[in-house]
Amino acid sequence: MSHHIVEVQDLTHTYADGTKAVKGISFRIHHGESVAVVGANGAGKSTLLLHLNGFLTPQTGRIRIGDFYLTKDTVQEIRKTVGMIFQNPDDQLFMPTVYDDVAYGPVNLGLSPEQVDKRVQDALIQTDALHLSDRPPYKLSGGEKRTVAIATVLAMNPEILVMDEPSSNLDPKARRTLIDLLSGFRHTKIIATHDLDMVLDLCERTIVIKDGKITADGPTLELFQDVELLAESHLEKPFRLQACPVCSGQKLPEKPVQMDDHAHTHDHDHDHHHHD
Amino acid sequence: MSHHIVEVQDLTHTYADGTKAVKGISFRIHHGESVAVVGANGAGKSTLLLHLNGFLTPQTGRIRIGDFYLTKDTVQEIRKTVGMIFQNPDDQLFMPTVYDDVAYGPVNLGLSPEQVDKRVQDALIQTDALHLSDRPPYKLSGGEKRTVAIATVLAMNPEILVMDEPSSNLDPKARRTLIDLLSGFRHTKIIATHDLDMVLDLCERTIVIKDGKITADGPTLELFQDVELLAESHLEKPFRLQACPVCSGQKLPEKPVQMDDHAHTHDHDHDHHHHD
Amino acid sequence: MAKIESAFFDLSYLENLASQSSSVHRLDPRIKVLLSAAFVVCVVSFDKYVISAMLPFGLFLLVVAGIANIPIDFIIKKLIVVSPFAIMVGIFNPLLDQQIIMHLGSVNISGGFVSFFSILLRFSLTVSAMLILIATTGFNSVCMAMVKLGMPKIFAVQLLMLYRYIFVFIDEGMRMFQARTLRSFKKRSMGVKTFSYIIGQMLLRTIDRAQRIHLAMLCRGFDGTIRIRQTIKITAKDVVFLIIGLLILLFMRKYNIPLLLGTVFTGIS
Amino acid sequence: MHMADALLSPAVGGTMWVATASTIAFCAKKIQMNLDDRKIPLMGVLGAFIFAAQMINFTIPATGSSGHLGGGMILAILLGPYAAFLTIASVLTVQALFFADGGLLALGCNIFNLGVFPCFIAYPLIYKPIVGNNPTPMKIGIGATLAGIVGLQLGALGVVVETVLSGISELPLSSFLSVMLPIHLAIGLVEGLVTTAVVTFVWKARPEILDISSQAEAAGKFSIKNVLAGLGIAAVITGGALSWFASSSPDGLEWSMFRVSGSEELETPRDGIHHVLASLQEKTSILPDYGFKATETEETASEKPASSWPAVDAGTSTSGLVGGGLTLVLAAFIGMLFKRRKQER
Ligand SMILES: Nc1ncnc2c1ncn2[C@@H]1O[C@H](COP(=O)(O)OP(=O)(O)OP(=O)(O)O)[C@@H](O)[C@H]1O
Ligand SMILES: Nc1ncnc2c1ncn2[C@@H]1O[C@H](COP(=O)(O)OP(=O)(O)OP(=O)(O)O)[C@@H](O)[C@H]1O
Ligand SMILES: [Mg+2]
Ligand SMILES: [Mg+2]
Repeated sequence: MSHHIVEVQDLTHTYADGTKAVKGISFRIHHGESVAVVGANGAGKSTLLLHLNGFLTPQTGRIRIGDFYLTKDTVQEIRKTVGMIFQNPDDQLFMPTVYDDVAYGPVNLGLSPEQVDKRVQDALIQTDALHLSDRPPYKLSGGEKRTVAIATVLAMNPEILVMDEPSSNLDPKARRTLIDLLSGFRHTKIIATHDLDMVLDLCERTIVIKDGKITADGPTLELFQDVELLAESHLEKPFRLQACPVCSGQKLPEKPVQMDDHAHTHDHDHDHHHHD
Repeated sequence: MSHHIVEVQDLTHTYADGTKAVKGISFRIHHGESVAVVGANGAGKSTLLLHLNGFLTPQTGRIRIGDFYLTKDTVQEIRKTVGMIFQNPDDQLFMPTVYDDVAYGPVNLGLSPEQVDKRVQDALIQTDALHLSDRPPYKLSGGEKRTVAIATVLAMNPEILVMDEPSSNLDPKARRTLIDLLSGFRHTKIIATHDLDMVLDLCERTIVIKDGKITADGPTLELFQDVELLAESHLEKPFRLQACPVCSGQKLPEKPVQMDDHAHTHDHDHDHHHHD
Repeated sequence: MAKIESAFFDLSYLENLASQSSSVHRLDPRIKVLLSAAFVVCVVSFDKYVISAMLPFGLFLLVVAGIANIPIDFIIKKLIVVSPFAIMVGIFNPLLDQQIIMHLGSVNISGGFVSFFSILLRFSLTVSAMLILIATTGFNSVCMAMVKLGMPKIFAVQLLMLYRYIFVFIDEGMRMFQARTLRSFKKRSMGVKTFSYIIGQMLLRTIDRAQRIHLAMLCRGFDGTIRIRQTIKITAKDVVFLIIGLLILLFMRKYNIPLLLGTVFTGIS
Repeated sequence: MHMADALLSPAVGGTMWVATASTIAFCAKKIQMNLDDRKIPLMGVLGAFIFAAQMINFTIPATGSSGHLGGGMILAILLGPYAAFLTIASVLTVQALFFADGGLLALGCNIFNLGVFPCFIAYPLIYKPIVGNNPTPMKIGIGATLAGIVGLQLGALGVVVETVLSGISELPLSSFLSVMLPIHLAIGLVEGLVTTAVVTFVWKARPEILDISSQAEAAGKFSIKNVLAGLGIAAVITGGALSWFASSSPDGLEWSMFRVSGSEELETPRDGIHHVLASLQEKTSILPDYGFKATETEETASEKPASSWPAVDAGTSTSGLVGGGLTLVLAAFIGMLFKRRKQER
């Protein structure tokens, strides 16, 4: 068995208006791997991800998910295998209550009411969101919405999780909760993000995309030491590596403010700070 | 002269549905200070900021901006002093072209066409966005939109800049550009954000809000060392102050891949990772 | 879905065409709006059995499109996609009006057929005129022109705002639609219930957004009126063009040029 | 249900333009007078919202075919009639310009048919009285459904009357009506159901939103209400009478032909036909071939003498054909010329 390999071969995608968003991308991701897709705004990350669950079909090249090549006939099957989490949970939660929302997918799978209920309970317990069951999604906080969005996807028992910028708009604690949640999953994970510190925590492998092409694909830590590569892809070292005197080997951020400088800070005048 | 002091005294705000979002907040910010407002999702940051330009009027307590207390009569004047930058630039750019958008404020100030033009040019030059003049806002990239949003505010010559999560949704390079841009301004800056690394770069003073109340107000670096305070406010140390995951030997992602383990990594097989 | 995407495509494609620069693009937008209106009125004022006299109008469009560098195939494609109503209604003319009014060799052609073709032709002409107007002028300029021609300002603001946010909303709608599709498998279309939840959700977000935009406007001195910068200036050249254009249109309306041509050519009078 | 330039006479199109333009001017003045300046961005954004919402299809209950939202009634409920009318007008304008829905001259008709009826008749005379100031899901349901049906019936009536008056199409009033009205009864019902569902959703989630709009409503009292009421009632009665008359005397062929094409229109107010056309396009035929076949047989079957039509004799038609052919050749030539020029660049 091929263990839910994700394989992309020579994929290209040109939007109707002629924008070449993906220009020949190939990679292969194995079962249980956790892979980050990083790159500048507009590099083509989201476009690439939309192919993985068959929302876009390959114009050239092909995609294999597990044992199937992605075609019109297999797309339904593949969508059950691949769970997608959107950047904005508001796009994903549309039912009147959290319970209904999580149940929506299983119901459409044609499961019996008992099975649906079990799936929903399991997903909500797994994400620690059972207490939200009866709340309407639009009244949840940002972090809660994200958690529920993940539960809606988990309820479908996917083998592969695809996420588009999952950590954006979260406060640090909610973000940490998300990271802990994700690192507990055994699924294959593919994460497009700008949050390189999260990549450091979650993904051992990183694919860098620039202008619709892969410019690097390798172990996260290695790539993140390559300052030149990062710069040309509109990226920066993860902050924790920037600050580390060992890893950065370079000057600290422009304005290393001294601790003792601050006793009087909120008395009044700060003209001595930050004047160009 | 009071140098555009921002003073908030005992402010409370309860929304129509009974949510107590701000429960008695007081602080005083001096001319040229750069202050971060941080706290969990739903802590009340945005609600607080909405008072500073008079979009919400104090239910109890009062607000002084420069020489005026904020009232119905002074609100027009105060809005000229306080420039607000929104989290989502799409909410802020509503005119057909960038030029029109930046000109919108000055035109409303009743300036002559020449003065308006000068203001627009200056603001666009200051933000390095002159080349975008004739573009429609919906064709700009995320970072460009943000830059133009700042230009629209600068064109009003505000003394005080108020920003709600300005760095969200930006790629690392665009975020860095934003930070550089902001650190060049001499305005008083008040920034609500979850991006504590940006706070480290931009703000010497930080106000921590929890459940509508201030739980701490002091020099940024000092507060950011207080792990307990941060934790109870749903925050974390800025990443750069967190120990480097590589050097500290602290747990890396589930599978701490060794550097030298990687010579062959992107050839093909990754099966040795993550098989439960 | 295909529909959302194609709408997005049409909008941005026409927008791109409008950002070109040709002598047609550079004309004052008012001139183009007026000429387009005159064009449409001329075409629809033909009698219902007229075909040949309308052909020069097509020629006129072709020339304009050519000068303005507007691809004809795009326009033809659009024509085919949007023609249903005209065809639906026109298609009954051949059934209902079987009066033979023309003989082509041994084939008799009924009035209904002629008027059906006439409907198709006027449909193609008026729709193409519209597309060429927008593709050479751009939406914002058309709005400005309409303001100058007397459209209430508040309606212009409405149009400009609408146009500004269409792009944002198509994007948002597309994403919600995708999210639903991914969890619904074989069911192609969604039921009224789910639909109304999705739309209701979008509507809530829309209203919140409107509040934020209002705030942004207030921050920049909005006091209920929107002042639109008016950059368009009419030149003598524009006026000359307008007059010539109108004269050409009137001439084509008055004289059946192909008939004259044919008469000269065949010698039959 | 969009009117198209091709079916309009200048007189009808022009009249409707004047009617529509004056309604726009009237509404603009009304809004500016008692301006709630929150409404300006709200109108713009809601217009964009309706635009996007119209592109998402749903399954029509019990048919399996799909439809989409019109949205007029939702706008009226959220914005009140004046602002809603301007918003609908703006949506239709953009659709006319970019998607060639209708056309320039027909824009007047379309805005009138889809804007005036829902905003100034269905909403104030049906929805408002039923729902009143304390909405319940029940009242919203009845009000929105009835209002949806009446609005669309009147709109359909408008299309029929405008088409028939223009005289370009040969369709007799009776058969046109007997198809358009029942179809739009169904569409109106669905529109009403969807409107109900959406409005109830919003009302449950954020009741204050509907409050705000009903307050704003109370502030701007209806001055032309009575006039419009009279107009509306007259229109309803006429429509009812006409459709009764129409359905009592259907004549064979037309009737069945219409049923065929009519059910197609029912399936999807617009997309179904788009779809048919798209597939036809693949066959590289501009004209639907079933139409050709049907009419060709018809024609050979009925060899009527060419008599009464004036001014068309064989000679002129030959000259016309030749001239037309020459014009087409010229057109092709010009087309090629521009193409060459483009390639050379
Ligand atoms: N529907 C569309 N039609 C046309 N062009 C599109 C469409 N969607 C995206 N694009 C373009 O395709 C390119 C890639 O877009 P994509 O959304 O994949 O980038 P991304 O890497 O996800 O960026 P971000 O980090 O901002 O999310 C961009 O240039 C974008 O403008
Ligand atoms: N219009 C509103 N009506 C009712 N409650 C509201 C409204 N806006 C915000 N709230 C509530 O007020 C509280 C404070 O919200 P606020 O937006 O100020 O938080 P915040 O600190 O900006 O959070 P975030 O980090 O998520 O932006 C929250 O509980 C929120 O749910
Ligand atoms: Mg993306
Ligand atoms: Mg906030």
